[in-house]
Amino acid sequence: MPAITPLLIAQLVIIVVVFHALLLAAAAMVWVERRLAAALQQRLGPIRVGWQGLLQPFADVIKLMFKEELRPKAADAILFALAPIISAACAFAAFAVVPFGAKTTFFGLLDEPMKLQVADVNVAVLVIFGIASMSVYGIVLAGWSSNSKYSLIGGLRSSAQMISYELSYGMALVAVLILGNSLSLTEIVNGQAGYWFGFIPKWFIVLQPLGFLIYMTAGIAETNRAPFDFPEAEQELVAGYHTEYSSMSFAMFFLAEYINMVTVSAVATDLFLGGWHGPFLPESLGWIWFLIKVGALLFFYVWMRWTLPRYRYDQLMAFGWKVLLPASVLNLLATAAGVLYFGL
Amino acid sequence: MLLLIPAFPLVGFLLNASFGRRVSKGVAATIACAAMLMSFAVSVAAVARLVGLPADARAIAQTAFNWIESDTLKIDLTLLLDPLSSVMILVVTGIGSLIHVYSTAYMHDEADPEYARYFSYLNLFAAFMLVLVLGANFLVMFVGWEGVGLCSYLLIGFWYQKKSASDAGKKAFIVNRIGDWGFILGVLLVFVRFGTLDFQKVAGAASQLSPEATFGTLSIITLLLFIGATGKSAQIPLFVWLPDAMEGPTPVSALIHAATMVTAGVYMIGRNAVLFGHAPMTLTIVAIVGTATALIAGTIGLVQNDIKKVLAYSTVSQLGYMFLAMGVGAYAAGIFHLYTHAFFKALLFLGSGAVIHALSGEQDMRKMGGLKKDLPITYWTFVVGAIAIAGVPPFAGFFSKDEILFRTFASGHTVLWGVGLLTALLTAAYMFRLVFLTFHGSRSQSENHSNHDNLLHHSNDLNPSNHSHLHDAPLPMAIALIVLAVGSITAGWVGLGGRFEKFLEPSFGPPLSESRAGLQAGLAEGGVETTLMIVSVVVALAGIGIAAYFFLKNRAAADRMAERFSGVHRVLEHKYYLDEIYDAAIVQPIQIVSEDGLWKGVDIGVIDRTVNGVGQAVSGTSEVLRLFHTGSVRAYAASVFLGAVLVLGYYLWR
Amino acid sequence: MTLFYLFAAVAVIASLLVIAQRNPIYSVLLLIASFGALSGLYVMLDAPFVAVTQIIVYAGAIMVLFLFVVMLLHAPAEETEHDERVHPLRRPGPMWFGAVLAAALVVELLWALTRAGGGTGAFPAAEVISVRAIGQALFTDYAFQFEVTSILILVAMVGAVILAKREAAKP
Amino acid sequence: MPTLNDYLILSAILFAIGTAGVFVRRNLITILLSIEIMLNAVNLSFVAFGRSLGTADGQIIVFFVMTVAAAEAAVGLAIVIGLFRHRESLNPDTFTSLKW
Repeated sequence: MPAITPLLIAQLVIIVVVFHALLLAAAAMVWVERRLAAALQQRLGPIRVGWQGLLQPFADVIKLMFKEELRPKAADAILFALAPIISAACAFAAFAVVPFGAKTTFFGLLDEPMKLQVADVNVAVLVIFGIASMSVYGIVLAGWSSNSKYSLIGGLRSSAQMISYELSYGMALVAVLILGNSLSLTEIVNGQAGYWFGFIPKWFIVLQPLGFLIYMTAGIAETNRAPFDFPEAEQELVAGYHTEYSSMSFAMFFLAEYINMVTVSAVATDLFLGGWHGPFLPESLGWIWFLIKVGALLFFYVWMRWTLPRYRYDQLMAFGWKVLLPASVLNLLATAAGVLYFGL
Repeated sequence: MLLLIPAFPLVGFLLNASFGRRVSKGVAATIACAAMLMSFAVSVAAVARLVGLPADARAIAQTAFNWIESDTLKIDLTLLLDPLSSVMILVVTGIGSLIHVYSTAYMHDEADPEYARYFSYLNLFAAFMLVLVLGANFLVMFVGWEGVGLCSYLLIGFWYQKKSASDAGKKAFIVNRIGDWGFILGVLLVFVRFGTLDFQKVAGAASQLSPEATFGTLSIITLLLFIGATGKSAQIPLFVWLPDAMEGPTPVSALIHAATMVTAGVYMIGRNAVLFGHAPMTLTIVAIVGTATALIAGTIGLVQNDIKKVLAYSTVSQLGYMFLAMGVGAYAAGIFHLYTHAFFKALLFLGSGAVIHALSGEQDMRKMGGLKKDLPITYWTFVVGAIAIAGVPPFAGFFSKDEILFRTFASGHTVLWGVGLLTALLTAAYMFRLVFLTFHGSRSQSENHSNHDNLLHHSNDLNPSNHSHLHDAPLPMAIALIVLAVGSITAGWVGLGGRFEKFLEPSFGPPLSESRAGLQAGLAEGGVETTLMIVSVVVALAGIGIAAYFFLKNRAAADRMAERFSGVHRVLEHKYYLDEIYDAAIVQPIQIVSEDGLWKGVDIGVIDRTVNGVGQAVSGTSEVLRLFHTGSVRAYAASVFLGAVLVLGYYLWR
Repeated sequence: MTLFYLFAAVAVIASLLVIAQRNPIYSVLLLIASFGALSGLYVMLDAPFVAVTQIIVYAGAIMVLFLFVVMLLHAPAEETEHDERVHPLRRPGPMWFGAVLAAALVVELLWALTRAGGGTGAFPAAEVISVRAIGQALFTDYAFQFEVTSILILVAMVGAVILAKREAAKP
Repeated sequence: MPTLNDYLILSAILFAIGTAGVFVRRNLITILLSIEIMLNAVNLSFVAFGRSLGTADGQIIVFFVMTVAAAEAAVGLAIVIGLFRHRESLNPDTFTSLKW
């Protein structure tokens, strides 16, 4: 057994904090989503529970917890139970490798600085990618095990969609990897420190505007959010793959969706928006910048959902394969050529 | 730069072959002619650069890429421009261009796709011919060699709907194959003997050897190569295809079967002059074959009635001259004759083409006559060509032919010289017979023959016996005729004072026999050269005179002559029965052996029975084995796996 | 060591269950578990890139394909009823012979390992082979093979599309 | 620490499980899965050997194996779909004729 050191304790603290922060973030997002939707639709939204309705998410959670756990008779019991767990677990696991701040000693509490990150993996980007590909199973199995037509179609659609957009997602990532010259997210973030001409931050979004667009589009599709929310297209599929789910199982899918949004935004921040680098704040407080950027991206997410109508399914697939994928390949080639010939 | 020369016609071919059927005639013709003219321009520029070099360094080589590399066999696709090939490319592109221009008018009655097909073939031919003459090694040359054979086949059989044309094409192809067989064997033997196929290296290696006194390897090599040359250049015994090749369009006859392709054999011998120079026995054979061909073809030409056939035999005869020159070691003289011959023979063919065109396809001279008035341009240019080929100074043919005869005499082959002189007489005679029969006299005396069979398939539009439709050569044809006529007069002048020979000398390696200057010095004091010159001029004039007597003044005398020597006449008319002899001696036996022996005996009796027997044996065995084949994939996999386990087990247990 | 046995046990048990299942959908899921365990073993072998690729390619792509097909074909359970009517070589009995052979193969391989000796020591210490090194080798020494595999993939893709495409309704 | 032999033994066992699966199961999809098990067993020994020899070659071969496995799965499953459409069955013993 390794000795218990301050570093180990700090690491455990970070794990606990991140876990709960994600739970909280999901809760907060529920509130933000509802209030923002209301604002966009010129109504008020939830304001009764707590100040400005801030406690509404908790009320929802309590309600869900006490609801009866329903399971269709013809459903496959094991898989039906397993599916939401896979979804939620993958969502949490992906965030594990995302760094959210510079090395810090916590104001001198530690002897040597440590990274603000649950696990520093040298192939972090690939891990995120791998976990993203695993989260397909949660949805597919939920759809299949429910033994319901709506669920099955929702599950199949969603997995087809996720597999299709995973390619563009990966290509956009690779372009950044080339620029960052590393597979480690920390190093990629550190590669974005400093300024060009003293005022343009060296964020990769400047070099990769197309890559960022592709990443965000694919990211929205990966998280099954509007305008790509086919798995749960209410008008046609009731609620898609989680039609048959209720109570906490349903809550876990819900949780997974919001945490995935946070993860996609956090990764986008690390890859394209310079992570925790920003003006005015010292390096040790960089995580504040990180939170601001992630928040902005999450706002964008919600904004998109309530602004754009849903695509048709064939349009979605055609867009993924015929527009996004070629664009991402071109972006990758252009990036590679740029690095090769101009040493960007 | 050298690559461009064959590249232009090739591009022209590709364009016309791909899109020709969809564009108008004008476009197709423009593409083809432009390709040739550009190729000509580049050739001129390249030759100008070559001439600018010092005399002993006149060679430009360009390697396109490494073509074949296998152990010691290394072959690059290299083009070589030296004095010899420079003469050839100028002839090919220059005369080729003129003939392209001529063809635009001559072929104008063809349908659009046919027209484009014609020009694409013509371009392809030019490209291959240029590859042939520019190739720096045997294999590249062979590509061109085979390619021109292919184009020749395609163009002879251009009117493939006509059985005689497609038959003639096949005949040319097959006879050429026999020659090519010799050529390939020769090339292989060259590789075995010298380990390389590069002309310059082979020549370098050969020049280290001393000339073979007996019939050795070099003699075999050169003899095999010469067999190739006899096929391509229509020499005894393989000349039978050339007269039949006249089934093709006349410009094709002019370009391929008079000016360029058929001279490839001569060129090839010139290219390998060092090799041949070291095999005196082969050279003697070459000289004898050439002389014999010249004489035989000349005699046949004397009695033919088809205007193009006369010219065809004349070509064979002149090619015989060239081989005679090669055989006596007068390479430069041979190439010189090749060069002048290209002008006047192309001119004669194009002139005959103009006549045929004017008469809408008539080729029988007995049905012509008196065309002088109606076709003045054709007539005068034709006469220039006839004088040139007859060898009257200062026309081109005189210089080259006289040179050959002089060199033959000087090398001591008096008999050959005598025969050559006789042939010169025949040449002058049959050429002017042609002129007088076609252009002089009157048509009325042959009018009663006019139940002619139309030889060209498109000849139904005009009645050839109707004078009112006679028209002289249209502008493109006239241009070509006039340019060639000027060439036929002046082309020989470049040889004055041995300049041509000196220019070509580097290509033939160190001279084995005495140089011309030496010969001149040796023979000059006796005035031999002047005497010989006078003799040949007299002979030429005599030939013209004979023709004038029989066919201009007293045509009845000609018929009487034919009657008196009816036996000889019939033999000549039937071309010494060569086709019949070949048919009886080669074609029929092969057919009989193939049909009764190989087909009914070997194929049905042996092969078919073996195959059927094997099949029955297999199906019998299968009846038993099939029981093991359950069709179950897993059972198969199990047996494979069992095998793997057993093999592994065996090795472990051992 | 314990970690190795944990992963090894997961891999072996999951694989055994894969072939013991009658319902292919469970087979697929168990195989994914087995792949996960193998991925862990790859990490232990200092091959993190292979480990992640194993997850992305095998678990994330190939197995999804299997899952899709299983769902598409409505995963019929194995049929056994016509065993009695078939050729003797195709009955289940002879098939168990294959399983016996598999056992024989394991014995043989173990025998070979003991005979060969060596391989008993710990692995020599070595740097983790970086993704960069793998990429460099892949695109230089193995460039030809890489191109060939890409053509293979292309061919397979076209082939799969053509094979799986429904024939157009005949008029 | 586990030794090379440990990995090789594990690989051998997995390979045998895969082969047994091919023979024992009567479902084309499971048979394909068994083949994947065999491929993975081989992959494991490649990586173990690569680690033992300290070269990247073992891992690179694994990539090629994965690529081929992907191609095999795609084509194999397409064939399975085609067969199923024909016979409404996934039992390999149903498909014993070359044409029907």
